[in-house]
Amino acid sequence: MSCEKQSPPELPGCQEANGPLDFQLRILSDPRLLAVVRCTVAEFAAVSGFKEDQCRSITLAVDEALSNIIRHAYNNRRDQEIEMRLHADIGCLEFTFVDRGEPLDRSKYCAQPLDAVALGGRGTHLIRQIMDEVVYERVSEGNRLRLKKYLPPARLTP
Amino acid sequence: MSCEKQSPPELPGCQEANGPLDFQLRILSDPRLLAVVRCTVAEFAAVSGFKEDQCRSITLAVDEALSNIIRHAYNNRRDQEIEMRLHADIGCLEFTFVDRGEPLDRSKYCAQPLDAVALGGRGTHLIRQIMDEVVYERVSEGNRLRLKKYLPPARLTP
Amino acid sequence: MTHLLDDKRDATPMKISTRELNGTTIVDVTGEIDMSTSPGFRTALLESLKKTPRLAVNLTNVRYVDSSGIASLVEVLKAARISDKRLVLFGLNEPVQEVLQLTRLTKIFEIRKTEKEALEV
Amino acid sequence: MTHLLDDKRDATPMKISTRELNGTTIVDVTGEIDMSTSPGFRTALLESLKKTPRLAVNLTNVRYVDSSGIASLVEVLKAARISDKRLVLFGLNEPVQEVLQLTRLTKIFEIRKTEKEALEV
Ligand SMILES: Nc1ncnc2c1ncn2[C@@H]1O[C@H](COP(=O)(O)OP(=O)(O)O)[C@@H](O)[C@H]1O
Ligand SMILES: Nc1ncnc2c1ncn2[C@@H]1O[C@H](COP(=O)(O)OP(=O)(O)O)[C@@H](O)[C@H]1O
Repeated sequence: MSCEKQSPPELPGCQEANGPLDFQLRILSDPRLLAVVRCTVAEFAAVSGFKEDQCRSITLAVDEALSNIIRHAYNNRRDQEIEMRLHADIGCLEFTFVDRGEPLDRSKYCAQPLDAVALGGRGTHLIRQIMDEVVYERVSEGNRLRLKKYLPPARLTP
Repeated sequence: MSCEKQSPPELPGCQEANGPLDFQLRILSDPRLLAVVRCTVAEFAAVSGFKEDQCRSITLAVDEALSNIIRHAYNNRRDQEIEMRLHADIGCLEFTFVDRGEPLDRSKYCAQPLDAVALGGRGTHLIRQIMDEVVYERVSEGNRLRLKKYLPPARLTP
Repeated sequence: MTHLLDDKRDATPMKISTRELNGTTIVDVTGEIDMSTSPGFRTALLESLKKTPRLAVNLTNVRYVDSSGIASLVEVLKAARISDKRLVLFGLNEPVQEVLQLTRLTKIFEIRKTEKEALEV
Repeated sequence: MTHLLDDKRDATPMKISTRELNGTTIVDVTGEIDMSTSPGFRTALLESLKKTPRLAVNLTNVRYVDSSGIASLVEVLKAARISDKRLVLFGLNEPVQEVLQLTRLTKIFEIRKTEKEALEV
C-alpha cells in the first residue's frame, strides 16, 4: 500500500511488503488465452511498480512473444504446452517462456525492416523496442525466451 | 469473436474456436499476488462467456478462497506454494486450488452466522453464496479445494 | 508514489488520504481493499476516528473490496458506537454494494450517495 | 451475443458492425485485436472495402491492437490503393496510437480524430 499523506500526522498502516514476486503459468497454445495472459501481465507489472503506459507496452511485448510461439514454434497448433514465468525483483521484471516447438531461425529475428508495405515481421521489432533484454535460447526442455525490463531509475526512489 | 450484425449482408470472419480452456498457475502465498490472480480470473471468466457482474462475483469467491489458504492453511506465511487451475468447459467454470498447509477444520466452514457484529467468518459464506459447488478434499499432495460455477442456461443459447 | 519492490509499499494499489470539512473527517480511499491492503485501511480509519466525532469514508474510487475490507469497516463501526461517534460511508459503487449485500450489512451501516449527503447532520 | 464455449465465438471479445453515411462505409470495431481476433477483423474490412469507394474505420472502442491487427490494417490499405479507394482511420486512442508509432506507420495511414473529420472529403 502506498499512503499518500495529505494531512499530518502521518497515517499509519503502510504495510511492509517487499522481496521478489514470482508467478508461474502453464497454458496451452490457444490464442483465446492471450487476452487472459495480457490481464495477468499488465497487473503483475503494475503491482511491481511500473506505470500504466509501461505496463501497456510490456503487455504488448509479452503478447507478441506468445503469439510468435503459437504461430511459429507450434505452427498454429492449439494444443501444445507453453510455460511462462513472471518474475519481479528490485527494479526489474523478467518474463521467461518455454516451448517444445520449432526453434527460432535467427536469420529471421528482426530480419524484415520496419516498412510500410510489409504484411508481417513487426512482432520481433516490437519486442526488441520495448524490452531491455531479449534472449532466445535452446535448452533441454526446448526453446526458452527471456525478456527483461528495468524500472526507470527515477522510480526507484519514491 | 462475436460479430454483431447490424447491416446485411453478414460480415464474414467469425472464427471458429471452441473446446475447453485451461490455465494453470503456481504462486507463492504472497498476498501481493492476489490482485494479479483477480485480473487473471476476471478475464478468464469473461473469455469463457460470463457477464461482467458474474465475473466480478466469481473473482471475489476465488480471492476469498486464496486469502483463506494464505491465512489459515499457511498461517500467513508468504513463501508457501499454491497451485491453481482455471478450467472452462461448455457452460461451466471450475477452479482448483492445491496447498500443502493445514487442512480445513470442517466445523469452522460457514460456522459463524452472517451477523452484523462479527469481525470475521464471512469468506466461506461468500464463496458458498457465489459458487455452485464447493468441495474441500484431503489429497496426497495436501489440501484441494474445488469451486464450480455454471453459466446461467439463458446464455447457453445466444 | 512508491512502488512494490521498495520496502515501503504493499502490493495491491491502495491510497488513503484525509480531509476536514465542517467538523467531519473525510477519508478518501482509492484502489482495492483485500487481504494485503485491509490492515492499512483498518488502521487508518481507526486512527482517524480517534480524533473526530464524525468520520465519513469516501469509497467512490474503491473498485474492489473483499471480506477482510468488510471486517475492517465493521470493526470501525463498532469502535464508533462504543465511543458514541458517527461513521458514514458514501460513494459506494457496484462492486462494493454487492459485497455488502452478500454479507447482509447494507442496513447496518449509515450509507449515503454523495459527499454532500454524507455531511448533512 | 454468443460466448466462447459455443462453437461460433472466438475468445477475445471483439465486435464489428458497419454503417453507411454519405457514401462512406463506417466500420465500428469494439474490443481487442490480437492473434485470435485479427483474422475476423481483416476479413470484415476487406469485404466492406469491396462494396464501397470510401472506408472509415472507427477505432474509438479498440483498447488493444497488436502486430497482427496492424498487419491487417496494412493489408486493407494496400487493397484500397490497388483499387483506388480511400481508407481512413479515426478515434485512435493511446494504446492504438502507440503501436502505430512503434511500428512507424503513423504517416502511412490517413488518420482523423473524429468521425466528422473522417467523413470530410
Ligand atoms: N518464438 C519463435 N519461434 C520460432 N520462430 C520465431 C519465433 N518468433 C519469431 N520467429 C521467427 O521470426 C520471424 C519474425 O517474427 P515477427 O517479427 O514476429 O513477424 P511475423 O510473426 O509477422 O513473421 C517469424 O516469421 C519467424 O520465422
Ligand atoms: N483454506 C482453508 N484452510 C484451512 N482452514 C480454512 C480454510 N478456509 C477456511 N478455513 C477455516 O474456516 C474458518 C471460516 O473462514 P471464513 O468464513 O473465510 O472466515 P475468516 O477467514 O474470517 O475466519 C476460518 O477461520 C478457518 O478456520
